[in-house]
Amino acid sequence: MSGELTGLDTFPKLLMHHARARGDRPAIREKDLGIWQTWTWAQFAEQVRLCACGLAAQGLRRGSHIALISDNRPRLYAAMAAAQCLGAIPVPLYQDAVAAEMVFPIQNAEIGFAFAEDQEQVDKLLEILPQCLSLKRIYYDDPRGMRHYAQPELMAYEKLIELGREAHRRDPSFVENEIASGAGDDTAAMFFTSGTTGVPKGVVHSHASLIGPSLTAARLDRLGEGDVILAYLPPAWIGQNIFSCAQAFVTGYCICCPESAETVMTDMREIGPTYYFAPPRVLENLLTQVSIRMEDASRLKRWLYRRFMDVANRVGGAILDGKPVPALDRGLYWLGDLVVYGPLRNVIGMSRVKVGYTAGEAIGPDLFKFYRSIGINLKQLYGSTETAVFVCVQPDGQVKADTAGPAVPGVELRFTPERELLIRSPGLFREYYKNPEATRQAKDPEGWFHTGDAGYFDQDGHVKIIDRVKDVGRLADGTLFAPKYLENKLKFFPYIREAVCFGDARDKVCAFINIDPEAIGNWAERRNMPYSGYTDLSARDEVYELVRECIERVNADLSAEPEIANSQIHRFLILHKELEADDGELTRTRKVRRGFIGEKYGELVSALYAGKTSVHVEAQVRYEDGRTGTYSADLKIRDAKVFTPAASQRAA
Amino acid sequence: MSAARRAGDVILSVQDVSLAFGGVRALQEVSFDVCEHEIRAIIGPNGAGKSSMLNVLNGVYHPQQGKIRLRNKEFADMDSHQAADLGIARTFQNIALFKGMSVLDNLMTGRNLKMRCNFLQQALWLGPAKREELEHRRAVEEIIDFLEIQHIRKTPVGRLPYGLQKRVELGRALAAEPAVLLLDEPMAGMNLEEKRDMCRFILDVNDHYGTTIVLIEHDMGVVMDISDRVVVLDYGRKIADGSPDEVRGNQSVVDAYLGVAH
Amino acid sequence: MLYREAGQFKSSYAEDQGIFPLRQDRIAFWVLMAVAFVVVPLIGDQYWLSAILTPFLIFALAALGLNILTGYAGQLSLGTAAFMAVGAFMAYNFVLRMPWLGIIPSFILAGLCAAAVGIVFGLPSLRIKGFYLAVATLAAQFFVLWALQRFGWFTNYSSSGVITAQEIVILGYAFKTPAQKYLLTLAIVALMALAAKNLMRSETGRAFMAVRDMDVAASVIGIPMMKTKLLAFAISSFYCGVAGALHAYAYLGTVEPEAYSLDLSFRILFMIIIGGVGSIMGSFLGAGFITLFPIFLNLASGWVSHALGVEISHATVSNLELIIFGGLIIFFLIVEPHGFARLWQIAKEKLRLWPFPH
Amino acid sequence: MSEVIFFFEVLAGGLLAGVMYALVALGFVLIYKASGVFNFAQGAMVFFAALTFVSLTERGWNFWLALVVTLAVMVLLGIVTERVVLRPLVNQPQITLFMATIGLTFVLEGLSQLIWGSQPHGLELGIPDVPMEWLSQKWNVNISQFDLFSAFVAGGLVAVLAVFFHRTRIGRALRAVADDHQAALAVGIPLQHIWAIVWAVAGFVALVAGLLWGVRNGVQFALTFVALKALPVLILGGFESIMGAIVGGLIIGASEKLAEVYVGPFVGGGIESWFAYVVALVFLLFRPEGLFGEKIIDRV
Amino acid sequence: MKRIIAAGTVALATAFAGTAAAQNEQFIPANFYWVGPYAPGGSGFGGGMIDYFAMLNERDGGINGVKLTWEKCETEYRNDRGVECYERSKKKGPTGATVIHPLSTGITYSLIDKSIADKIPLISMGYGRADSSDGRVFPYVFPLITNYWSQNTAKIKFIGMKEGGMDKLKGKKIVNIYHDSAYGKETIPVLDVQAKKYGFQITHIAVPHPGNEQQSQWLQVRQIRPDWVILRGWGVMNPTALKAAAKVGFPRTKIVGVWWSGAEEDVIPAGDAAKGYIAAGFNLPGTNFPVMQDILKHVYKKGKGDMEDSSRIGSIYHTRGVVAGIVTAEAIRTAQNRFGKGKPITGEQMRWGIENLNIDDKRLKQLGAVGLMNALKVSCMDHEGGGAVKFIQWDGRKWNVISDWIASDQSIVRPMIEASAAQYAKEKGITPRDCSREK
Repeated sequence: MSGELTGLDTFPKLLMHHARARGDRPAIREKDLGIWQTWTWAQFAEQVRLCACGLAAQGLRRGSHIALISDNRPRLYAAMAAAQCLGAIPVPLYQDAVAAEMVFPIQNAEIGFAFAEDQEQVDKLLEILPQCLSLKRIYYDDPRGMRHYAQPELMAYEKLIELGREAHRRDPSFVENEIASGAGDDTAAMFFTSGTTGVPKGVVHSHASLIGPSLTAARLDRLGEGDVILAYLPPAWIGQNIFSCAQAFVTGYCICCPESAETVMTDMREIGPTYYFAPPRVLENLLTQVSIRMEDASRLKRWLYRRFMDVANRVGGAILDGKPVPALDRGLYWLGDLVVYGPLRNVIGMSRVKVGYTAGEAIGPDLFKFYRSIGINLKQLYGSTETAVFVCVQPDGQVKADTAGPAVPGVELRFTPERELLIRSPGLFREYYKNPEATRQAKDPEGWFHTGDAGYFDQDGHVKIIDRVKDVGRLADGTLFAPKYLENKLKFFPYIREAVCFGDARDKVCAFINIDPEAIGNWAERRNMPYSGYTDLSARDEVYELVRECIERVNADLSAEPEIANSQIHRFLILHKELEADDGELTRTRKVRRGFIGEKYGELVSALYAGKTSVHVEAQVRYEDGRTGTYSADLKIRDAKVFTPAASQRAA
Repeated sequence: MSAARRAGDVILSVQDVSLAFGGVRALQEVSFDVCEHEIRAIIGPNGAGKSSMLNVLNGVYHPQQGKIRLRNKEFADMDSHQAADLGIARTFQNIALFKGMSVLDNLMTGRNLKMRCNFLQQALWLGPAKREELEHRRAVEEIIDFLEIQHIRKTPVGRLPYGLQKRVELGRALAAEPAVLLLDEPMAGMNLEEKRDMCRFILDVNDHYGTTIVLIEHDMGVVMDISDRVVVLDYGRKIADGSPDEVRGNQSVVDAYLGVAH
Repeated sequence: MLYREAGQFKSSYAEDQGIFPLRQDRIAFWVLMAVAFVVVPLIGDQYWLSAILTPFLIFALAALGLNILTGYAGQLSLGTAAFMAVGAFMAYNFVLRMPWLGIIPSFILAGLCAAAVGIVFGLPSLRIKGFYLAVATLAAQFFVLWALQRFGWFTNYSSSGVITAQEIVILGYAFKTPAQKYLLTLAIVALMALAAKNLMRSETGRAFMAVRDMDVAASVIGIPMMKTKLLAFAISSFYCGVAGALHAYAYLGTVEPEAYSLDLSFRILFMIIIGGVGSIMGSFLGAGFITLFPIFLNLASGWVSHALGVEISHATVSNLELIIFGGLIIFFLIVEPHGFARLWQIAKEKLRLWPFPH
Repeated sequence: MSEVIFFFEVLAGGLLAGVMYALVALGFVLIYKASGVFNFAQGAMVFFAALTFVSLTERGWNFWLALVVTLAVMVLLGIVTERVVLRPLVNQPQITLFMATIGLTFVLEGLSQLIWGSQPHGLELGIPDVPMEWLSQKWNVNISQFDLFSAFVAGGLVAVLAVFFHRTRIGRALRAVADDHQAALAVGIPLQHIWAIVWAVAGFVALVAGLLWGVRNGVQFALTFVALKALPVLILGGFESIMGAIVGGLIIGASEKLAEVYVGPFVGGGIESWFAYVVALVFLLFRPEGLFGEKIIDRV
Repeated sequence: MKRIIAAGTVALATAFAGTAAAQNEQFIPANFYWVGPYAPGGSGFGGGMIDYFAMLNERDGGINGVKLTWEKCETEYRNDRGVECYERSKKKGPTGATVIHPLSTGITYSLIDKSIADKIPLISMGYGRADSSDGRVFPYVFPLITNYWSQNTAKIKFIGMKEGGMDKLKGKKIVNIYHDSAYGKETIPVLDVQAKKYGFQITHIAVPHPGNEQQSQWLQVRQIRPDWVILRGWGVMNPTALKAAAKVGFPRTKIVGVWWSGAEEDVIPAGDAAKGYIAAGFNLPGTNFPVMQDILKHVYKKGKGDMEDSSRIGSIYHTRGVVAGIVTAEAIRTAQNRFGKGKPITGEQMRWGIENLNIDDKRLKQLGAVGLMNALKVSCMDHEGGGAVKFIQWDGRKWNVISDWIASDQSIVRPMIEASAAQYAKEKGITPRDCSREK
């Protein structure tokens, strides 16, 4: 492969290469108008060519930025590649961000061009137009509802292509020349980090820093033109960009765009990707779905499911890893594969998955094992926006639930005494855009990138990440307190949607719980429990009881791990509202903002530690129909049983 | 919004139409016209003759007296099939979908008029028949996309909730690419949100396809919001005709509406 | 469970509109075809070929014809056997009087004659519906049989009104053995079933179903009522006519008009109700059930009495068979009023979603 | 013999035959009216009733005792049918119910032959089916005593049914059911009971028809075929009208006899098999809802 | 409630169990009907035949030591079920089906081709195609004893006798009331020929199936005022006809029925209306014949009889079945004499056996069937072999014989048979056999 790709140091060059080498293979599919509309590589290249001509005609120049605000659509990818052809820099933005959140990136990068998916995105841009004086041109993909928009900035994508077609006719070699004048070190794209704290930072990546790791990882998993991936995560996120763009450009596999966010599950089942990527949250939701639906199944199916999941838990992972397994178990597993695992993989659309990755957050080991046990080759990797994702990858046969795997070839790793992980790799970003201060903080003069993640190497040389360095704390007795680790363990239960653990510098660990309304609702319905909504459910004693059982099981697990056995959860409460990104409680990637929550619900935290059995809350709540009101009630606080640490037991 | 709409020439005109069933006079010398691209509403209290008017317009009922002119051609005795041929499509108050068929098939049926292959070609699935089928499928998919009913494409309509059925019925009428679209209480029995959606679709249809729309509706508010011009009927007679604002202020309209229990 | 369809996506409308959009179905279908065309003639004995499978196929074709009319176009008919009779007797006459024509064209012409008769008796459908129409089609049933018996021309003036089907010779090749006749029947039935499927998934089929589901609305969207209903009668009768011709030529050989009695009409109606109204496959399932089940019962009663060591008089057995058959029909209607095809459809849905319940 | 007299003889014979058809049709109408079921098993019920009755009398039972027991059996049959067949199929399309009654036909046919055997039986009610002598001698007109008796019985039956429907609470409930199932519930009688009653009444009508037809043809399996004779009567008279059944029966009876006698010989005879249907069909073209049926209006 | 029948079901059970049948058995299918409108005919005929076979097995140990076996299959008098039963039974037993009695004109038609292909003879005794009497064209079909055409000539002879001579027939009016089906129409041509020959006037009146309403037909009869009525009915049509005749006052003593209209089951339902009715028959009812006594002694005494209703033993259908048993068994015997005694014969050998069947009066006496049936001699040319019928009259309780055996008029029938067979041969492209070369 490398021979084939020699000299192809930019994405546009790779694109043109595929158009020549595998012009008839599908490049991008999109479920639209009922079928999977397909662009072959040749068609894709042609589309990009026309788009580039159009953009150039409209004045997009080398080095300038173009914002892309869209869900995964073929035209988004075309526009992105077109910009790269011209040496312009695509800046994908989160399509679900509110208008105000877009102001900073546009101002920061002095963005003059924008590609918007539809009326909704256009409206957002028009709203912030007065603040973003640089923004001159907005192209929209879907003309629906746009008929009466008369703003001079607006232009339909089709019109742009028409312009491009004319320009191309005038100067057929224009695009090829532009592509040829690009080089690997040129900036390929800029990603604004979501930023758990502070303002977003534009992470600048060159073609080389994106292509390098992509290629290495693709080789590791032997990806080729026959592979298929479903592009369903926000394009503004580097993970999505790497998997559904960079790696596709490197290997020539096919990117499939779902019809809409609601149809991802069905589309996934139709397409049956061979290469799969999902953050733990998605996998978690999926498992919750599976559990809920299995609970509705007939007695026989439930029995089969339980029996065979036991078998899978016992031997599934080992069989996937190619380890020796007794013949009887192998037979049972085969049977299970016939009636449970196979169909299950099929209904969740993962029948054909050769290799799947999860990253972005630590994944609960049980969750991780579940997928592997039913025969899906799910692996973990470690990386970040700044490192172009691939830092550590679990090679086949060396998959462990609790590590991120060894370093990818070409990547250097080391830990500071504070256990912070430092990285040096070809995939490292160039800089934070217009933010030398931040760049200096993150990247030391020797080229080491400070990840801010705490962890260590295990005995096999795999990297084990516990938490963010700044989040890792210690209990009053000095025990290591890794809140995310605890939270992840809790979240593995389908009934628990979010958990926030407190304990740094305190004598014990206490937790806020967000129940999963769907799973608990289902559970309540089966028990003929009437309820009116999340708030109602969350206050039920039965639900508290259910959650307590979950927590106690986690405590039992923790008691077996000497280093953190003392961080068992002593007390908890169930929050009266769901944590939401709109309220600032979660990040846009739906990570818990623990500090913010701790402050916002300070009263509740102190009640937990004060040993009270209930606490009064009064809060603004938004009802499902959009109205708001005040909620006032007493939240219950419950104790959970803690277990004597196993180590001390053994010692005794 | 309606200011932006491009009302054109008169496309449909009704002159002195009278209709009676036995002794009951459903319509008495009603006259009005409909311009191209406009949304024209017919309102009135229960039993005012709205449905009869609509049924006259697409040939289900034959008026005893009066003329209907479509694009300046006069039609005295057209039946509903001919009306469809001329480009008049409609929806029904009590959804008249083909319950045993999928959404897709219902919409495809809406395009039956446009199909040219004979049944022998279809039976053999010969080139032209297959091609025709696929072409029309594409056109129908556009409508499915337009009405945002992708997820129920292959569901039998009998299984759909009421609101969606209404939308599918609109789709079926649209599939015929009508010049004039008659909507019979498109929002009857809907909740607020469904009504809002339906309004949006009606406006979008009018906007996107430029379809002339004649609609009957019970809900005054909705009618006033979306229509360009309104005809008010009461006891089979026209009592007012004009823009929503004009009609709203008309005393006889107010009386007519107050006169009935509402 | 068996349906693992992840990765079966459609990138064109042609694929999406295919008869078997799922790969598993396609495979199953072709396996079935291979078995039917190759394996069965090789291993099937005469009894199976000539007494079970050939009539099954012929009745399935007739049921298909009725299903087009009743299941798709919604016009209830009790005159199916009469249209079969027209097909049988006209095929005989075409072969007899125009021997140069060849068997297949004769069958087609016979089918067209049946279609013409169907159109005539379909005329009342423009005015009447439901059971009134059903009983009106009985007029066709009785009139046609009467006419065939009364006018000697139809039977070549045979004194008893019986016709003897000529040998089936196509392009010089004679179909004599049960296997040959079975294959011929199978080929014709398969082709006609395919044609029916094509028809029902295109404009004509939709027009039929529209008329069935809501005739007023159908008329309003421009479906001509008269043309559609009469076309349904014509196509349906054509199928029945060809089935009748096959019934005479490939199955019974010598037939009298009474072979196409009302009883047969009812049995064919049974087939589509039990099999599934408005389903091509249902026609086959129903024909299978109605033709095979009594035979199975007959055989089974022997096994049972042998197994139990109780010897029951034959009249008792025959009557019990009748009761069980009737009882089972009621049972199936209660369990699944939409027939086997629906049962199969539900099972398939379950299998596709397995292990999930919905 | 004078042609005119012969004509009247044919006409009278036809009308009297029509009464017999009407008797069978009545059973259909009763059930259709109350439950919307086109009961194809009516013919089998006729057979079953007659066979049960005749088998009992042949075993030496007293006429009235046999009649009462048979009636009880028919009532039981009605109740069982309602419970086992109709109730589980409630709200199914008519065609499904129709098919179920065909299934019921098989069950009844099998059951009756299983219990009583398949031998035909003669049945005499004591009224000879021969021409009345004084009529034939004086006018040379043959009118069967038995036919007159049948007409009398049929008339009586209609009268009894009329009283039953109009004067009794159950009867009124039945009529209410025919008009509106909801309204029937308001009468305070569960729908199921009403159906069972209707089937029982239909069983009674089947018994009467079975006895009269049994005298004419003997009690044998072919009695099940009398249902076919009732179908054109039903189309003509309307599925829901008792009057329609009677009038339709008379029209069909008279017209088919006249046709067979006066037209039949010119076309080879045997036209009775279809003539009644064609009459009904032609009639329907002008009045699709039948003679006394309610007008069907398609609402948009 | 029901008596248990042994022999038949044992054979049936062993056949289903798939155990290898004993090699010294002769298998004869019993494809009849026990349900439906024609059940009396099917069950009676089948019962008689089976009873006779059972008697042979019990009394003689079979035919020359070859046991007769059979298996019942319900045809419901329906063509397709008949074909299915035929196909099901044709391979059973050590030599396959020996011979088939379809007991339905329709089923007979449907089996003609198949029987030739399978080399299994059909015996359509008193039904089926009249022209199949021509053995040159129909090598495997045997309308034994008498076919419909022969019977009709005998009937006219009988009427002639009653009128006092054939010449008295001139100017007489005869009405042929027939079941409107292939079966019913079969005799129209022969009656027309005889009408021309004897100068009587014939009117054919069709009765639509099933024949449960005949008022108009009999009114026509009344209008015509015929001297005789020939009743060609089946099932319910017969009692109804007699009742209707009574209703229009037509004397039953002037009605002559075919043998399918002349069983107890046809007259009992008509009650008094049937008194005096005359029917033709090629077998007579009664239990006094030695063969019937043997059946009662060897079969019913042992509780092995096939008739459930003992009152039907010796009824017309039952003795007709016994006659069928006799001709079948005698044909087997004839075949064994040629192809090897004590060995089961094949269908092809059976065909020879039937074709060379000769039951003369001497043999009839040995069989104990004198008076039960007439002598019979079959040949290649003549697959009918007899043609004589007796006439019986119903007195309200039983049938009384009122004539001697009356032979058919082959001078009329034979040319018609040959002409009809020739037409059939032409249609089917059959080259008739040359009977002079058969041995």
